[in-house]
Amino acid sequence: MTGKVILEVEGLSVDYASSAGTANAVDQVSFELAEREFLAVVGESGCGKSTLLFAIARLLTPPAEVSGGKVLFSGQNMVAMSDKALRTLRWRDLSVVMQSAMNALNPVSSIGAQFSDVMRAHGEKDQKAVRARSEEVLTMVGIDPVHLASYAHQLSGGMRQRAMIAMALLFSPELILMDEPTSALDVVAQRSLMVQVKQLQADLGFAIIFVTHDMSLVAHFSDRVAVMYAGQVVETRPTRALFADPLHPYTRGLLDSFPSIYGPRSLVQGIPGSPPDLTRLPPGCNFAARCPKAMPRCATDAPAQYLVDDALVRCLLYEEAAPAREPGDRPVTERAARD
Amino acid sequence: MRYVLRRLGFFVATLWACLTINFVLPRFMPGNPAVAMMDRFKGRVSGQALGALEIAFGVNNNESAIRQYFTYFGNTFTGHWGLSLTFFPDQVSHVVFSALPWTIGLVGVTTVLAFIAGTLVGMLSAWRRGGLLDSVFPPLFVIVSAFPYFFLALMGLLLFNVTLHWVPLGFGYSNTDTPGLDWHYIGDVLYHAILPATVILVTSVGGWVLTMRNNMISTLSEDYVRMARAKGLSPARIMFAYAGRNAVLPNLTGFAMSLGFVVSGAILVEYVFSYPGVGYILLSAVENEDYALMQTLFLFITVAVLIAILAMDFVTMALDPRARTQG
Amino acid sequence: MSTAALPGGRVSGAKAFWARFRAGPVGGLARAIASNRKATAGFVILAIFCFLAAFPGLIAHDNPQAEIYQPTLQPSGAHLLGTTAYGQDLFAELIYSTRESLFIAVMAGALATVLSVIIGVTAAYLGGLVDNVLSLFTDIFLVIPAFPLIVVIAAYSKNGGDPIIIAVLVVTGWSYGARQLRVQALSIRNRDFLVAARLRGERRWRVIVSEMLPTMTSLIVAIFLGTTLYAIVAAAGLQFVGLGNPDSLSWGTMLYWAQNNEALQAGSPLWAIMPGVCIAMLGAAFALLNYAFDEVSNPALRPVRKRRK
Amino acid sequence: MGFGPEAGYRPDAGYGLEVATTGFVLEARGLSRHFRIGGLRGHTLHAVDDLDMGIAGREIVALVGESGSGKSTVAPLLAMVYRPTAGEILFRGRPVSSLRRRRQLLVYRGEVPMVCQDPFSSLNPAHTIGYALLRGLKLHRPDLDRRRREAEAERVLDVVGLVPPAAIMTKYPYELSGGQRQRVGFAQALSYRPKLILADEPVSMLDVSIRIGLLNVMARLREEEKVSILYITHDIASARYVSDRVLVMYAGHLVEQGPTDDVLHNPVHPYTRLLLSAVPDPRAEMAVTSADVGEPPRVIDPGEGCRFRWRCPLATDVCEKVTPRLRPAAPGHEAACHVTVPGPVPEISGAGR
Repeated sequence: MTGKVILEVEGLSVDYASSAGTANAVDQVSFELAEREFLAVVGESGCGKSTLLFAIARLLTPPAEVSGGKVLFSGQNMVAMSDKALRTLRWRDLSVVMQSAMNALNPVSSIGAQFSDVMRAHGEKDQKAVRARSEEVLTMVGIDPVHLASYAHQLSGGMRQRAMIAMALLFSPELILMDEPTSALDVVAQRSLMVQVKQLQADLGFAIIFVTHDMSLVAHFSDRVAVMYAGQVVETRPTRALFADPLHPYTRGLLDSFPSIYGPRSLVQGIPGSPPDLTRLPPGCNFAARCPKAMPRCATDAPAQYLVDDALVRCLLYEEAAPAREPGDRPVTERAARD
Repeated sequence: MRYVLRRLGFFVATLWACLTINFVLPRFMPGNPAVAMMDRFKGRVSGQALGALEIAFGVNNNESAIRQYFTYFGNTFTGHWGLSLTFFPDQVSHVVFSALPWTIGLVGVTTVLAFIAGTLVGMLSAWRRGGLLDSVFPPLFVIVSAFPYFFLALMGLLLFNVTLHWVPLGFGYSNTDTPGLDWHYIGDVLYHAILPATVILVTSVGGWVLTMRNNMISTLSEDYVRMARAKGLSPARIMFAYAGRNAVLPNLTGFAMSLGFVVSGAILVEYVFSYPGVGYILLSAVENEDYALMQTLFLFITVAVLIAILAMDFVTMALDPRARTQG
Repeated sequence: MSTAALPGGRVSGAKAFWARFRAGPVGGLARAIASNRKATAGFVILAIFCFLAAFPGLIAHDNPQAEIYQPTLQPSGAHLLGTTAYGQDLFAELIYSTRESLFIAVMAGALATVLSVIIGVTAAYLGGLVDNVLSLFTDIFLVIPAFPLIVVIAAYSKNGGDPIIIAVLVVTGWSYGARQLRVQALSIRNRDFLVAARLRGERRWRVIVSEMLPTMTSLIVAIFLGTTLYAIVAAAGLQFVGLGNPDSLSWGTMLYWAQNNEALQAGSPLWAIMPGVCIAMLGAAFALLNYAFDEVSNPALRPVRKRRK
Repeated sequence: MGFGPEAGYRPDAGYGLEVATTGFVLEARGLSRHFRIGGLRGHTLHAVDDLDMGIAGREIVALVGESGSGKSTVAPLLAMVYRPTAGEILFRGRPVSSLRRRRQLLVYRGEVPMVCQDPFSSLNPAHTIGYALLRGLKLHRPDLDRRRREAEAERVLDVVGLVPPAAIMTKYPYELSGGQRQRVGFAQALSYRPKLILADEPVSMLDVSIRIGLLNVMARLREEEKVSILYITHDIASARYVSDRVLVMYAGHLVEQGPTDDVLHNPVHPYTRLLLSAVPDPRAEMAVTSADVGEPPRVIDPGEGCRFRWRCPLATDVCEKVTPRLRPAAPGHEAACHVTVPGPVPEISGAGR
């Protein structure tokens, strides 16, 4: 993490009230993000990665609710901000790209209308300037500006995703949150979109939090990776190191589950069993039941995050390493007391 | 473009079906009511009008059913709808055209008001889930919209007329008045229309609130509403331009489709208030077995609904580009 | 709500039956009614009316149609609701009328629902030309205003009594349900489990009956409730304007005689109010049940309790 | 030798059929399927064109392609859900078009069952898992009485790793995870004692760690139950993990086929090369990427010529005129390309078919 820290997430937790009890979808997640950094948040379905992303952007809808923690962005705690204050900051400094542009674009108004919508909402009244900027960002992502007049259902899958990225660039924000923007695309279109996003980041200098379930996709594009399991971040590490030598057993299991095209064809086990029910989390480590290296203690003691050279690992195997102070003031083991 | 053709096709098909029902019913119902009615006309009507009626009911003339069918079509489209028994010797067309403005005024205006009010209340109650609007109104409307129209009409009469004397017993205007475009007469008409209009409004608005609320709740969970919030748009803009506009679309076709239901209710309200609209005339035509008038009124009510549906289709086309482009 | 993990090996008969019943579609419906306040209220009202329809004698001891009392008496100990202009005991007539009003509505509702299922599901399953013809037919009947059509048909078949009313209500009542069923059947039709059933070798009718219909039970019930509600109101309306059988024992007919005798103005308002209230309550019962079903099938509609922060 | 019914349906007698001369269990010859789309003007969408392929016994063949390549139309075609527009399907050397009567179709569908893609819509939510299994056994294994049918149902559930089978039988689909539901799909197919299972993207909607479990089940079916599988997928890495041979489809055409590692390690057709360069592989260095943006293939009234020519860096004017045929590039390894496959290039005038 080289540059100035622009985002600090401390002990962020999100609860889902459901008929089967309150599910702890995101549990005490903490990390920092530098400017121009590409952080990938990886995990399988139900691990809380998208909930974390929308919690940071304050876009959760009931029954999901932020139940604790702070999100410090450009000097303000977004969790505590009033809606009014938040509105001036939205899209100007922090914008969002979603998984399926088909649902994320308003089906009844044209692409151009949705661009001018947001620019007018942020005080840009002059129609000519709005049109010029809209055409500029569309050309940046390789779409013919004539499509400002077309509707979402008239564009191809790849073009819709690019239009959404263009919209996110309107005010060239400091940070763009991306929720699996390429998972609906075929592999060739996916690769070309990732290359373009990386190129735009180099040119415009915004930071990215990129949520995906496909670990191999971010291998070549991200600076750092945070692996999530059952609502907790289990390992955070620079990408090259994480792929070369994964520390947490779940990360290792996940990496092994990706068969490779090259190299010998060996039998892979994947990870037996299935993720725990978030309304009835086990006392100890959430991964204990499926972990090949589980020790008896794992079933009772909840692991904290331990600093092991450049990685933060939430696993008792690395307990002898110094327990990392959570950036917030609360001691790490507070969660154990709360259960 | 194909969307327009399809809707026009539907308009024609329904009109044709309605005409066919009108043509077929009197002939095949048990006891052949058409013949019975004709005998009552025999003594009191001239040859030419009698001829038109005979064709309309295919009574004792030798043409084949198919020819009668087409002559009936011819007559319907050229305005020869025969004589009315109830308002003898008035032409049916005269009776209908004098009753139509009353119904359009009462039912038409109230239904549009109910639709607009219902959609707005539905939108607001979905927007502020759990608020006063959302927890009180829906169950209340569920029960009120289950009440029969005429029951509310009776209760309204009982409360506001019999006990409170605020509102006249019924009819379109007090008989001391002479119809004309002066303010006094118009005031009187409105004064008479208050209670019937309120009854129709109260019973039909519930339906719109519930359907709009359901649509709005599902639209609010869509990604593009979350995107609109992420873009920092004002709550009002999000509620109207993003959530509202998408939620109202299914309601538009729903509105047109259920107009038939609202008109049915209004007929009974007119009956209770003896309000001189199409509904009341239809019921009195039924009592006097005046089949010529009855058929034409039934035709007119259906045509009115069809025109409303066509209008709604064009409104939907204007609001929903997918209907425009995909065709 | 998921049943506790069942013990391994053969599961004992009764417990297995209950577990499957509770988890199955029918069990789901029963559980839905019990858990939802609106549904329970609707269910209780309906139960009361069913009881009255089944055993009117237990509540009202007079002969409903005997014109043996003083006309237009005010409510008193002997006559809880007073008497009609013809000297009939209002309370007895009201209770005894439950049976016929309920019978007409439920019969019309059930038959119309059966028609809706047949037309709606066949149109969706067969598709192509059949679908176009049937859905055009459905839309036409949906658009033609039901009541004027009823009035015209009823007029031609001058007071033919209940069977005619039920037939008329069925003919005009099936289209809304057919349209809804067709939409849901279409969404199910290209689901994989139907293709799998065909590939398994099931015959076409068996696919519809044993694969498609079980997944549509909650909608079919909702449509039955909605159509019955429509039938209650329409039947009462018909009888109220005198197109039903004038001497039949039903709330609509009571209203007809009340209206004819200017009951409201002539000082015995209960004669008109009470049957109206009964019709409204029966209608409300079905409406509440129907509304609760919407919430069961679409959890997003459930009332949101503000979390006290 | 009649097919099934004339000789009387004796399930255990194995029909006394000799395996067809070509050694393929199922074979497609010139198989095409077109769909009419568009209103009045009427266009035809060429989903599958001139597909020649075969699947031998105890073999897993992977059919790989992007969306719009026609790969998802092949399974329903082979399962006789759709009727082919042209060409033939041969099962054990005999054309399936000759199967007319219900009993004959039943036998075919027992031997070539299909497993569907979406775990959330492949099981009827209103029935228990046991219901569909027992119904299938009742139709395809009439020789088994009720008790033996339940025993067989529990056996196949056990083979695909759903334990305890008795408990699974009484559960409803909403009580199972996505991975478990797909395993029920394979169990259902297995209960008919199939020769070949058509698996149409069986794992694409599952999480990666659970996906591997399913692929291992497919490998075990091939080893222990001696069943061939046509594995249709867009995920090349999973195709390599489990298949013996791989077929690559683009815009309705079969553009390359051969033993898995031959095709993946020295791809011949330009599209296969593009596809392999775009596959994200954490262990390998990032290949130099082409400027290809990945737009959907043009399959509506495509006409003659190679359908990859608009995106192909090596396209020549021959490619625009003549549709390339599959020609051998190495032993057992074929590709349909005029440029990259050595050998005589058809004259432009010589019309392709």
